[in-house]
Amino acid sequence: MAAPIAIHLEFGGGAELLFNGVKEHHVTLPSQSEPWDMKQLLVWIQRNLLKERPELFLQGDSVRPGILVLINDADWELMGELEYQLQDRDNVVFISTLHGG
Amino acid sequence: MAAPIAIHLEFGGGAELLFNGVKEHHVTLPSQSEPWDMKQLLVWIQRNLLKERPELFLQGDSVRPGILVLINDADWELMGELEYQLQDRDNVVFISTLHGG
Amino acid sequence: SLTSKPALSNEDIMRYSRQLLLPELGVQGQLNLSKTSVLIVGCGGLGCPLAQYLAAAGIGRLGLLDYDEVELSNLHRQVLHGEENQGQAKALSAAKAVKRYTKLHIMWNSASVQYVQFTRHLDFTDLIYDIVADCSDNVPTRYLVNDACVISGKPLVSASALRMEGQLTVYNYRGGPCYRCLYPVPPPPETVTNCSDGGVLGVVPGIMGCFQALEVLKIASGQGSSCGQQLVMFDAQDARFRSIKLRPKQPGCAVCGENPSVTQLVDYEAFCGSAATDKCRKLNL
Amino acid sequence: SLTSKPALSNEDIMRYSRQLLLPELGVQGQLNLSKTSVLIVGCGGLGCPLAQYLAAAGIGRLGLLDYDEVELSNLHRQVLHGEENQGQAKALSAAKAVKRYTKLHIMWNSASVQYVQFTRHLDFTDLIYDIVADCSDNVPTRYLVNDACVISGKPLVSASALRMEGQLTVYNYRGGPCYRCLYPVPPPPETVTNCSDGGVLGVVPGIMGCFQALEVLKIASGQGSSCGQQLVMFDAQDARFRSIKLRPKQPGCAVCGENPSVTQLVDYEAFCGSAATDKCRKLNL
Ligand SMILES: [Zn+2]
Ligand SMILES: [Zn+2]
Repeated sequence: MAAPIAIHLEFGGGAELLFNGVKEHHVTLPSQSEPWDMKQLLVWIQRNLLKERPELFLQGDSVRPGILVLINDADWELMGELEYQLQDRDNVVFISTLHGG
Repeated sequence: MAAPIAIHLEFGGGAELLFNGVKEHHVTLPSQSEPWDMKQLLVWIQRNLLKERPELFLQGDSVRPGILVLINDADWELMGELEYQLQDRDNVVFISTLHGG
Repeated sequence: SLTSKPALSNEDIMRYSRQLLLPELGVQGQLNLSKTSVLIVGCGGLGCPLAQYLAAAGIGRLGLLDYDEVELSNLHRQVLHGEENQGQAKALSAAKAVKRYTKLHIMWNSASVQYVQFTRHLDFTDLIYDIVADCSDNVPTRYLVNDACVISGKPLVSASALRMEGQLTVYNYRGGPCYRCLYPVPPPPETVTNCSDGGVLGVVPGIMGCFQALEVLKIASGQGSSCGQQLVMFDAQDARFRSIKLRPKQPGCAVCGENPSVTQLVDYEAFCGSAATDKCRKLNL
Repeated sequence: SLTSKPALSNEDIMRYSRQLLLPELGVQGQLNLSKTSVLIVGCGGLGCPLAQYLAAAGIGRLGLLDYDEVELSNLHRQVLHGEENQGQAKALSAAKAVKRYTKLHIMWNSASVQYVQFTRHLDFTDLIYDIVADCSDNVPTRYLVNDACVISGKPLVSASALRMEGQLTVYNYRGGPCYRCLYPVPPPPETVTNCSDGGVLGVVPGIMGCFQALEVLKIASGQGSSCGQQLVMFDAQDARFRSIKLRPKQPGCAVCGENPSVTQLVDYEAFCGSAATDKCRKLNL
């Protein structure tokens, strides 16, 4: 069994509007048999935080195009994307790309 | 005996010009009988880094008026100023106030 | 504070539509802006973009204060002034340029942009303004503006820039420290570098002046600033911003402390041992 | 690239004296600026301050490109346009306003500010420019500008702003990623919010446009930008900047990768399923 882990979630660039406008969320992921990875985190977010219109946040088993994911201040592409195994106290940011000028 | 400690020094706002224009210095303070405090750090900086015109940096046993000291991203006034005891890996910033507009 | 506009006109609604859409601003925030007056001390590299964005956003009244005239060496950063304004008072040149953004306001407030002659003794009548922005370029003026703000109870949105660095703090705001709490003793004149000596990349005060405009607009609209008791430092070379928690208001501060020794404006050139200009650094005493 | 000015005139030395003093710029940096041409795509909230500060700093040639006309709702943030310019092409209005800052340059290069009519198909003849700044307001234009920069080998200084947030990255710079490396698939049109829908506080693009000017000037002068493979995010509400390390150039990228499928400009409105304007969000196919 992996112990519960506390992580810090942030939403920005408008993605926070899907979460009642709340930019920062301190959450605890419950104990489970395997370590938590990003793929499971997305499912957890959909079930526990994302109240409506999941298609504006998710597409298939990943985030929709136009949302950048940052793990501990680095692009998740550098960290293994969906396979990244979350650690206690990780900081995960979902930022919607802006296009206005 | 206190063990040697590694600290990160930064100079900005023009204070770096007294240190050959180098903004960041990784230094190791040697082992000594008592723990290192800010007062001793200023003496160490004067002896080891500050090559000329110490009056542009120091006044009496403190920094000259117009230089702000930050310890781990907080004003040193919140940390005990000259009496603050340095810890391994502390970050100490000396920033000269700007007046131009 | 200015008389309240009862409501936004249709033209106001069109003009400000993009910011009226913001939940952080909205109609009430826009009305708050139209009721607020701001004094800009210094119409140089910081004051120009600040005045531009405050006027464009619909601030009710701007006071523009400067002691200096427009010179060719100002134009690389002081974007309200042009070649044709050389030799003119900067405050006047800036006021003429900024009027372009405030035509609608002038319809209900003919004095919406004021040109204030600098007298080296900031008058208390200047402090009919609700918010003061320090965009000055020398130490005596920074102490003068601070003391005037503390004595008259106004928030002070202060920025500075030199070479490729900038600094910003909101002083005397919501119980936070004032400039003297941080700097009780003026720096020795020989340690002060100004833009004439040290140079400045023009867009650095551009960024800092826009940042000042942001904090003024947040205060004026009712959102509030997040830069009280904070120092924001900008390093343009590394494109890096950093925020630092500052000390609280100091009980022993000479002007905002428990037993202030400064209760009216003093001679700041004598106090600092330097002149209230960025041209000639040392005062001959 | 433009013909080199052999040396700075006495008037140039006076005008740029405050930045000539900077060791990071100096005479060689200033000469480099005067040899550099910059294309600004979009003369709105970002493009206005960018054009202003590049012109004032002495950039050799500016190309100003926009498809749109000046409207009343632009004026709260698009500080080169005034009420009197309503209905005018934005690129033309901006070019007239910016000429004020470049009188000296016009003496040696009569084409120092160019008004480029937007055709929705950025022409390769436009890419005589050395550096491109994306100040546009819609997704198809952002892909178009990116691909044009990759194909012609130009660095792209890109910024965006919405509500109270801004983002900045330098793409296709020193081996770093391009826009498509980060965003291989365009966002679903219904997820894209623009300034007409979402609003924007005018000084936020002001800050971001000035920041773009800084990075353009660092590249043009020879210092180099620190924002390649970096995303700078700005939250105006918290007055907080943050820098994020981005992925490297992607070998599989459709335009900058090892086997690019995009080797010339394509139909970006069809690719994105939306129109190259911030007005009407969805393209009727
Ligand atoms: Zn005080
Ligand atoms: Zn690419």
